[in-house]
Amino acid sequence: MTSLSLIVALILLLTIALGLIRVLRGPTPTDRMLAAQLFGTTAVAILLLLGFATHSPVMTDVALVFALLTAVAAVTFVRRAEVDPMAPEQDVDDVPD
Amino acid sequence: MMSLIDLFSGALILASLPFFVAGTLGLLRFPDLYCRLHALTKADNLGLGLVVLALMLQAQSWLQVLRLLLIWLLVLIAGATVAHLIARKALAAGHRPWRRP
Amino acid sequence: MTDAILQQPWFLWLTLIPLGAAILAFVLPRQAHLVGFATALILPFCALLAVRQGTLPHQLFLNAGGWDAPLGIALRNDGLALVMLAVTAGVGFIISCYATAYFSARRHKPDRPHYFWPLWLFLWGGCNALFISGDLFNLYVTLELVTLASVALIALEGGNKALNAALRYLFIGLIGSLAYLLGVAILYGTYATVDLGLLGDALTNTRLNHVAMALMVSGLILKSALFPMHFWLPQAHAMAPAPVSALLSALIVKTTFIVLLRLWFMVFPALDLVVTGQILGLLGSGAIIWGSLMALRQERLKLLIAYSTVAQIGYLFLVFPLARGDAAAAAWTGCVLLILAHACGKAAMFLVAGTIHHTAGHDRISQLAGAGGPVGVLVVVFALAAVTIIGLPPSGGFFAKWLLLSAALATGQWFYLLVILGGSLLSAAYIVRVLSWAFLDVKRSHYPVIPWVMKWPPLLLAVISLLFGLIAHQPLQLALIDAPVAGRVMLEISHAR
Amino acid sequence: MSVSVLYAGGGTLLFFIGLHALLVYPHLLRKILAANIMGSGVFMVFVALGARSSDGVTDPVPQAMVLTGIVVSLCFTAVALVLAVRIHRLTGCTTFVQDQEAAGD
Amino acid sequence: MTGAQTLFDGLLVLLLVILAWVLLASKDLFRAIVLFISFGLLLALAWLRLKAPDIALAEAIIGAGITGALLLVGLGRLGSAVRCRPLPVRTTPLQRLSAPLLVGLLLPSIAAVVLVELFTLPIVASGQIKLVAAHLEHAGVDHPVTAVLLNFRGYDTFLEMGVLLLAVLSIWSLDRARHPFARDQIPAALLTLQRLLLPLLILVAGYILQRGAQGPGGAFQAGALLAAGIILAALCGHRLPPGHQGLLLRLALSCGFTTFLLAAAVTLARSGVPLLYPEHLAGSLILLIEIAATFSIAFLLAAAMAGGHPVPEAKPTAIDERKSA
Repeated sequence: MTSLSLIVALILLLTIALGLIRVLRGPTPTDRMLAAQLFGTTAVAILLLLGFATHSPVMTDVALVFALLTAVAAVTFVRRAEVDPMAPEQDVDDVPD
Repeated sequence: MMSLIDLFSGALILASLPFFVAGTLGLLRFPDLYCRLHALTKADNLGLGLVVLALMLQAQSWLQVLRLLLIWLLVLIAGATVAHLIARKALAAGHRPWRRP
Repeated sequence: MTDAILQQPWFLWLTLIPLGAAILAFVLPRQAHLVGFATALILPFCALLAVRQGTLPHQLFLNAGGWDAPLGIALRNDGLALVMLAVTAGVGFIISCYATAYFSARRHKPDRPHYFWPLWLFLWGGCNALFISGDLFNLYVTLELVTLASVALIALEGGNKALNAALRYLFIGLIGSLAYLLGVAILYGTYATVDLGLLGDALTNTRLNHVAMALMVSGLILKSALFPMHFWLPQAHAMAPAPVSALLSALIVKTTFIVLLRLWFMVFPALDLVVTGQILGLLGSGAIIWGSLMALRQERLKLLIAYSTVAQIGYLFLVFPLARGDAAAAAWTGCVLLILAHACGKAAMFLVAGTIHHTAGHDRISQLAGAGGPVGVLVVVFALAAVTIIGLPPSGGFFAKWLLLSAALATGQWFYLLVILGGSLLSAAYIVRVLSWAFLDVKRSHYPVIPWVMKWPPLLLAVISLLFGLIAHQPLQLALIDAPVAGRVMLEISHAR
Repeated sequence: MSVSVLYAGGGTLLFFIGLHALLVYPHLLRKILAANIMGSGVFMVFVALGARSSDGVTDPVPQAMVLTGIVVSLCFTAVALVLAVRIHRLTGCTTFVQDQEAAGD
Repeated sequence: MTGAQTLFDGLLVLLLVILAWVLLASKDLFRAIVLFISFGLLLALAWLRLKAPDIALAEAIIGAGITGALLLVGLGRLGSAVRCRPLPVRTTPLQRLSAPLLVGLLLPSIAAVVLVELFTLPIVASGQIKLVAAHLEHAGVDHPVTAVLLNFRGYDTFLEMGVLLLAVLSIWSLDRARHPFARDQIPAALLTLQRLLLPLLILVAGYILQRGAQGPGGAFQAGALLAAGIILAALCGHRLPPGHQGLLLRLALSCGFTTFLLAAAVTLARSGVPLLYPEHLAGSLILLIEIAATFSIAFLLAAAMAGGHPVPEAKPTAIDERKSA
């Protein structure tokens, strides 16, 4: 059981590594942020599994905080990028396709 | 020595794996933002749900069950809302959804 | 009652009072200058009490929280700490007096001045906390406190150059303190303590310890602007408002050097440091020559003074190769005395430069010609302060350099003898250059009347620095309390005098 | 636990990668990012060296120090960002202004 | 089992190092920041693997969350491009030579030396674990990290609170607050989310603060969570009422440091030792300090986000100021 959850956690870490490709490729900021959002959820799952595997219930707290914070970060992103008088330059190489 | 519950939660954990992998692959392979959004929110929330379910079976106390449930609900609601906001924003910014050529 | 007051650990109150005043000045911005001035008035008395306690037999350690060293944090009130606390209180008080006038004369810049006071009080508290800290990690926190406050003070002017200098200083500070912290991490990983004394006892001459030492020392010399890592200093010091420039050059530069001194003499004596010491000595020599040459080339008075600081920092670093064997005490006391003398002299010079800038509207050296008139007194003050920078008797600078020279002689390191003498000649050259322009009688322009509070503090500082040599034996004796250098010190001092 | 040496090595690498980027890249925001990476590296070395005990507990002292360090580095990040934004607003630059004399007052 | 663990650790460290390199080298800074947030998430995993859940919590909230948000806002104001007036760069041949030499040759070799020497350390060392455990019963709290943070090395934490306040003071001295977020219509979905998240954040913050005495958690994590709540509220259009932007705000910002300072001053005056808590009072004193610190930290971090001193409404916009400057 514990080794199974460890191995699954490892595979989830690998999917994060794969998902990084989307962050690298973009093309829009939203795509990158979306990938980060997925990392958040995956990290929550990894935390829960690791916590179970190593018998440390603390990790559930950390996972809870993670879940809360990814939500706040995503909201920051959505609200921030909506209106921003000085933003244009940043999107120069971010035009989709 | 594995009990039935262990077996069951092990199966659940394993079952969660395809969802995460599918979510990641969708993120990588799907053609545009809206499709990716779609793949992502469905896949990872279900995946996490299965993991949570598996660990709830193993939980020592009701408090732990409650916390796990809370985490899942939080991710579910936040994920759905944020996906909605992102899609809304992208539409407002004039990104047309992808269509099969 | 008096007993109870005398038994208070005043060296620690010197940290808490300015920090508390900083909060007060932050919460009540309108009264900030009053809070600041009142604190500046109180602190010299606290320092006097602390020094008095220091001269009596007393406990050298105070463990914060009451926990003994490996677990808790040891605070030291040894001679070095007391000297630094006292000089900070004295110079800080005079600069504070000047600052009240300086900032009230510049009311036209809205909402800037009242941030000076809480920032300066934070800086004061941070410096004092740093001087008494006997714990590597606590030193890191205090260093960061000092750096952050200095960054904000440099940026106070708000102009482009000031902001650039401030941000550059912030990055330098970050790199320096992180390198230092990496060294601390390695030492803690090896010896499971960050207490200076315990580490000093435990350390052995291993390669890993050398790595840690190299990381910490290079981080600190970056922060203390030793040549060739001085590039950030002149802009940072010259762009700030005059009282801030004075604070930075007189006191803040020395904070990192004090940490370095403590490390070198308290933590690393077991390491074989001959080569490292020579490297530091050579860099110091480079700083003396290069800083003086650059000072000769400057057009602006404040930049000239800032480059002079680069050179004077170089002198301080000569202590590392010179403090050897019997000469250790002479080099140590010379170094401490130089810190004091330079603090007074350099603060006076920057304050004068500030007043000149205020009255003349610029500080271009070539346009100071004919500054006789009302600015004349300022030029005289500048000359007085310069005596200690050049190192002429009876100034403190003279005795400091004399002690360093005698250490160089005693250890047979003739090279440093030449450097010290050459540096003095060069500094005389750049000072004379300023004075010659000032006394050149070309045309008199009309200068506004200078408020007396902007004239007297620099004069006071200059006179103190000039006469410092006459009372030098008292701070020297203080500096030797619990000093980590070999004995035979009194002999050296009487020899020097 | 010997794995901690792995983390200590990783932390050292992070420190130097951050230092390299801080020195090389001109954009101020990237410098701030680099400083954060540097800090994380140092903290990792600190804790990893404290995680070597045989009974599976990590030394609480470096943990507490690193918590302090994280907050301090957050403070520096916030101040550096405001400084960078001010510089940008005054000059339109997102880098240091190299030649201070030419930039004028 | 240990094989999978080692593999996990190896992959994690490798990912962290690669991620750091890629994010610092990436041309688009938005990408760099998203990678930095991911880096923070992975780093939090690393802290957990190093059995440092307190730091993992702090890293998740501060490292990834608050710093990430700060950087995003900063990027919005700065832009990603390297832009500057073309200015003549004065360099001497020595400087031109020294830069690549330093970066290309010196740094890698120093790194190599440090690495090689690090591996000479003994594999097993227990640091101060036993020492802390031995004194834990007199510390007033049961969690070792909290005991070190607020009792054994409380003086450090006291100064650290000072650094936090000083940071906000510096920020205030530099600029005025500019609202980084959109002022237009707030989507209804966001408001609903906020109604759910805000109470939850406060609840979890309280839970983490209270847990600090026995387990991982404490003032900093709780305060940072509350700060996230304040930021969320600001995102959803809430503002501090005008009357609370002056004295009250400054009191809120400074109350953590003030409480700590008062504790230090009172103990110093009474016993001659700063922060020496009487043993029977230690627990409650620490709790008091922690509550004040939590409250303070929440406002301090939120103030750091705002990026300047508060200004009354109806002020010139950023664009106006640029014109005048």
